[in-house]
Amino acid sequence: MSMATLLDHFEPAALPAHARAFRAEVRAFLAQRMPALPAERRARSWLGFDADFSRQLAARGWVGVTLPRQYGGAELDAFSRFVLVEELLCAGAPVSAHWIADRQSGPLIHKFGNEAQRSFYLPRICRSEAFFCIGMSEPNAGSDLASVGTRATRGESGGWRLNGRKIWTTNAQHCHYMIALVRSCGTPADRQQGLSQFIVDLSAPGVTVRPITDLAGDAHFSEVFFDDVHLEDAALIGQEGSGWAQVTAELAFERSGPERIYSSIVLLDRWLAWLRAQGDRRHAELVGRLATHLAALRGLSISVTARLAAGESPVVEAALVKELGTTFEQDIATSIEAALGTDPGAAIDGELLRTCAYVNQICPTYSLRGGTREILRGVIARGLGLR
Amino acid sequence: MSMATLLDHFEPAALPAHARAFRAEVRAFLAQRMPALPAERRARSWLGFDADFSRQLAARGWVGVTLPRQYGGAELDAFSRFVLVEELLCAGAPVSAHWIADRQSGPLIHKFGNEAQRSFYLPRICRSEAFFCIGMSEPNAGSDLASVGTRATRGESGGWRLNGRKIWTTNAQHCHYMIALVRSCGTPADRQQGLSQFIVDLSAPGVTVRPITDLAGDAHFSEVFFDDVHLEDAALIGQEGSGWAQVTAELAFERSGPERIYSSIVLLDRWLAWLRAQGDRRHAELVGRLATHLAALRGLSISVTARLAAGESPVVEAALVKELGTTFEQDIATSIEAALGTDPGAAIDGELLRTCAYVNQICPTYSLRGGTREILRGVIARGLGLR
Amino acid sequence: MFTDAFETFLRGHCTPADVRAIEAGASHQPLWEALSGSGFLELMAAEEAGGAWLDLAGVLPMLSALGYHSVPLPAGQAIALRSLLPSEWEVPDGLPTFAPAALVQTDGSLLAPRVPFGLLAEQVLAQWDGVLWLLDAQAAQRRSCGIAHDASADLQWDAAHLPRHARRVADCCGASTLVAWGAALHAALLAGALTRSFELTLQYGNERSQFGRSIGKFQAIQHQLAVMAEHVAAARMAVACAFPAHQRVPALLPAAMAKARCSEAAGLVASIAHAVHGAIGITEEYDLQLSTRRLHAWRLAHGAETHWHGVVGAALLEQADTTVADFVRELQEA
Amino acid sequence: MFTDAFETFLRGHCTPADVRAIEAGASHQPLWEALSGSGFLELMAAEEAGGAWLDLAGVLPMLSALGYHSVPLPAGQAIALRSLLPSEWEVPDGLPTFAPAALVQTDGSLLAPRVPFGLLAEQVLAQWDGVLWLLDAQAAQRRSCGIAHDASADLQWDAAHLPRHARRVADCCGASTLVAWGAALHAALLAGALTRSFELTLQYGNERSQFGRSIGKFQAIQHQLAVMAEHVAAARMAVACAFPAHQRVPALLPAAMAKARCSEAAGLVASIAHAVHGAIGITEEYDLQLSTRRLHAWRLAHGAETHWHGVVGAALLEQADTTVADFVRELQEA
Repeated sequence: MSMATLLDHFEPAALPAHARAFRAEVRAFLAQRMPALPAERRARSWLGFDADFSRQLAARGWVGVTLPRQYGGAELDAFSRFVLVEELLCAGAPVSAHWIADRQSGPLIHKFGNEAQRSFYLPRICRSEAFFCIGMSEPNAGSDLASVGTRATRGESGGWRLNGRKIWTTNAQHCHYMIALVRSCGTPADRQQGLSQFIVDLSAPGVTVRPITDLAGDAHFSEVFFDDVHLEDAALIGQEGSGWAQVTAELAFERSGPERIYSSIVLLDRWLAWLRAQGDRRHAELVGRLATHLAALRGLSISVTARLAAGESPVVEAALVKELGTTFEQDIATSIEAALGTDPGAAIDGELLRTCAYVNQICPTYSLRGGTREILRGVIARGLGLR
Repeated sequence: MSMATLLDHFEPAALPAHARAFRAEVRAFLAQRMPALPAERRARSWLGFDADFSRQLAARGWVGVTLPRQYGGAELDAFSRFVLVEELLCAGAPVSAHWIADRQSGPLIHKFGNEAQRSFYLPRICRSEAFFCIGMSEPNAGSDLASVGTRATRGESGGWRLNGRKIWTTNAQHCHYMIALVRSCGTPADRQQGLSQFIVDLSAPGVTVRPITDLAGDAHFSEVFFDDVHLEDAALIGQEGSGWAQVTAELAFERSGPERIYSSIVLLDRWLAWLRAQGDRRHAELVGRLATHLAALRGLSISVTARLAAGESPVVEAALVKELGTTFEQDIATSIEAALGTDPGAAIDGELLRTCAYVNQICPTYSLRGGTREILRGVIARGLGLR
Repeated sequence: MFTDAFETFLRGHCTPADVRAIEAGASHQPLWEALSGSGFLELMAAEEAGGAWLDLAGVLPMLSALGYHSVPLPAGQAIALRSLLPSEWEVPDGLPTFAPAALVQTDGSLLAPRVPFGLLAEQVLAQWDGVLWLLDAQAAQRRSCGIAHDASADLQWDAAHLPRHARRVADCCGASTLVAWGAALHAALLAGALTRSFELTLQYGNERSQFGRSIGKFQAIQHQLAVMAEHVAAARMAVACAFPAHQRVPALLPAAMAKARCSEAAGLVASIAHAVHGAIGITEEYDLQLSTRRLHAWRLAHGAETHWHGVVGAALLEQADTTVADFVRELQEA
Repeated sequence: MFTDAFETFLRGHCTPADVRAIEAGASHQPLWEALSGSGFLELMAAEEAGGAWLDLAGVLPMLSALGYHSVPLPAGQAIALRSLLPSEWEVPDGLPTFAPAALVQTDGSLLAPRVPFGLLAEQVLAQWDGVLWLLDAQAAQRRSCGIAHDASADLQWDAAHLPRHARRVADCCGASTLVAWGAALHAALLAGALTRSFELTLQYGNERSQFGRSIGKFQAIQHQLAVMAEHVAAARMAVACAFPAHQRVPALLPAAMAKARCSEAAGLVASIAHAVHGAIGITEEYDLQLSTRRLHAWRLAHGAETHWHGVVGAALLEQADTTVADFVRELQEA
């Protein structure tokens, strides 16, 4: 893709009428069902686990939104999905329980699974009865996903034995299943070769989940240990040895969503409310910069959404929006922290201060999940023909 | 050098009493001799050529400041040099004519030249009768100084023949001599091997200087062509084949000076005067940030000066100060440009606008001369033990 | 269709050599006459006046092309002028421009500070006291306020002569129409210059070798080009949002956002472009300077991001109970 | 001499495990008693009061060590307190802290917002109406305003009880003495935490392998570490300038610059530290968070760079005809 092509791919697009109309439905639902939470809890959004809320959303038909109706899915198009996600994230809804299943695991099973797997898992996902997590990262691997050491070996009487461990798994302690990328033949030196994906039942014997407490005192991440875990043949998802290609497709789903611009939005809105209550106009320039950045990002995000809706696979464009989007999300955090430090003598309400502190402490993760800054810039550079 | 060592090397230091007293002398000289120039001319400082001013400075004894008195030098210590340079740059004095000879060529000849070369060149430098330029860069080489293609070959009847060209030479059209890094044996593939330094008389037959006009309309840089230029044996400076080691030492002189923080200072002071005249206090935060950055940089710069005064060779420390310093110089330019754009309707005086435009257009060169950002960060990374 | 034809026109009539010649003092008349004769300046005029009644979305590619090709004449102002003059007016001859502001001085004179193309313009559209005026620039004192080929100038009209040289255009247009057009136009020009700067830099990164490989293979250069691409993409998107279909005059807040986003990108993109290029980039003979000089000048023209962010922020703070996402969405879906 | 001894003390009594335990709710009394018993808190006190009458330059390494070791108690305030109390006073028992501001409310109560260690402190030094007071913190209502182990709190004293719980310290000290000490102290703490964050990150960059080599071999990581080193060096230098020899109370402008420069570096250094570390850096069990949480909290404490830059800028603008270099030089040579 030449440079000119990449920039020209960001064509301005508008949300179609049905998606605009859908927004009112989502808002009506949230007005009724969204639990009353202080901003410092809503700021957890992505990481906020509330199985009950996820079940209510499922009952409304909005979990498994990309999946066909025959499996209980909503078959929403990309534009309506954009609206749903935008509203959930702007509200700070606790979506973590079903989030991965909805966005990654469900589509993956639908795309690469066999009919039995689809029939079993997809309806459960759409009812919020099956929560999923992702097993990609391993200790000491960082961004180098291909250096997988967790290993599935064929059992003598069929099935597989799984040994190893995965880390940075979101809320594994609350999930029913993990889709794990593991080595089914060869050694870590074989890199992308010989990898496969398995659906692991986290209640199986030999699985141990160790929640990892983070610097904000939460335990949203975890480490998962596999000690000779027995997997049926049916646990293999897709082709044996095709794990790398499948994961690449999965990450492309992951990187293209609008949530890559809204992670700090609860903090920003909470701060705006405070400024208005104080009648404080001194920060108008910063407010305007953040709103302006958001406007451009939202335009880019809808443009990527239009490509998805057209059946394309805008991997480079999505990486660009995510890189810019996480920069924006982190800019919100650090800029509002600075703004709150303008008046050491001001009495600022605790909810705003705690929200600001939380977002500032957790926001380094925004540029980790779904690919670090270095990885994404590498994707963009490749898209520009530089590597 | 471990990290702790590097940071601990920046010990706070104060200018000693004799250097503080020397400042009054420099100021008295400038009050009398500094030509009246508008800010947009003073902003050229480093690049401003005024042979007459340089001769007056030489008459006062302040050219060749590091050189021994026996050659006409001032033998100023590092602290007094710091004061002299700080005052010249803050005043925006047009120092280009003697600048390179004073800072690089003179010390190089003194360190690596033989007695005949010292006796011939150094007194002329100290009288501002011999202006020097540097021949390091070549077309298509960029930061890769070792890829030298200009070649000196031994003549049959003694001496050398010089062929090739050098580029980005400051004010070569006004200079008497160039100290050129050239290949005296081997090929460009030999890189650092086989390089030597020669003093080239720019009035010699076969030398052509082509001034290069820059984007601001000035012609401060030039390209110098050598077409079978005859060099005497005495033109070789230092050891044949030691050119790389000599140039490395020369660049270390070049990078450690306080001028690496003052290139935009004329613009900053001009803007402050404007703000005061307008009674405009809206930019106090930006003003304070720039003053605060300067204070820290000046402290670091004096700390490096103290190491130089103690006879050390603080190469990594100097690279760190230069990197931070050029960032500061460029930050001044872009921040003041933004500040002037705050009021599209304000009538702003033309001198300030032109100074701002000039500095913004030329400031990319601040992070080129003496090593690009990438080169300097590489030096720091090596100092940190990373490479 | 107009876009391709206009591109072809500019590649023929406004090469980098043409730009340099005009900037160096050669007559701009041949280029201006070619532009006028081409009909492109009439694109926003009514069809009965020989125009195409283009809307903002239709005209945006032409305005950005002016920035991309560093056109050294106020063709953008001429195009936009057609959307501002009453349809019954005959468009005046000569180079027009827009005054970012017009201030009545204590002596009754009128000062228009930092007018783009102020040294060349023959007509100046300006707004004060809620009225849009067309002023004869040739009756004004002009004071250059740029360097090296920047034609911007302060213009001042004596109180005594002002009435003869100012023609009342309209009260009808909104209080911020000219202000919004000035911002939107320069955002569109910036989008073109940003794109051109990026293209030159990417090409240079791919073609230039150092230390035995193309510099585009170095991670630090790749990262700088990636960041540049991000900011150019964001700036272009902000501009597109200020030039919607079915509208012929930009709205204030989208124009404010566009100018702010492009002005912010301008400083960053100019800085990366020059850092990647090294010394060659600051020479007169290499084309990058044609674009980056304009990035700096246009960042300032009609207000930098510092100004426009404040306008946007004040508007958002005024709207009680509006979230930032709703604020942005309502502008984009308006 | 004190510095090495204090380092040894902290390595023995305030390990990362000790910090975590106190933050998790274990009693801080053993550590506080060890600190009190060690004599280090008396370093600035007069020799006749058992102190060493240390000047600012002498005490700076100790204050930075508190930041480096993430000491979870107001030992820095306790050390500084000795330079502020009249020599005839007996230093009160218990944990002291400094109020960044004290505001008399309309109901006559006194509010001290966002007091560092406000949840733990027993004595609060505060200034209002030009007078320095020592307040009994145990008589105040305390409202936590931090998250996850941050002990800062809003403190409020009822009007009725205030007179009984406030002891007048002095009118004699300059109007900005406490303000300057609060800024300078937190700058010194930040310098320590910045250094520690940088050390951990550099070590991680050298030890951690990815894609078959240590991540410190990647150009992008090297550049981030170089930038980090630059900002830590600048921040430390700014702090050193605020702690000169032969002075026992910081001057306002050098303290302002130190706090501003460190606060600005804090955001950047925390961000790079976490970017280089990846996910491990945000875990509770890895030590980086002990430092970066404090970078954020101390960036805000007693005013962020946004506040202090404004103070410095206003002072410079007030001085007619003073160049920025002279302004800086006069502060540094004062």
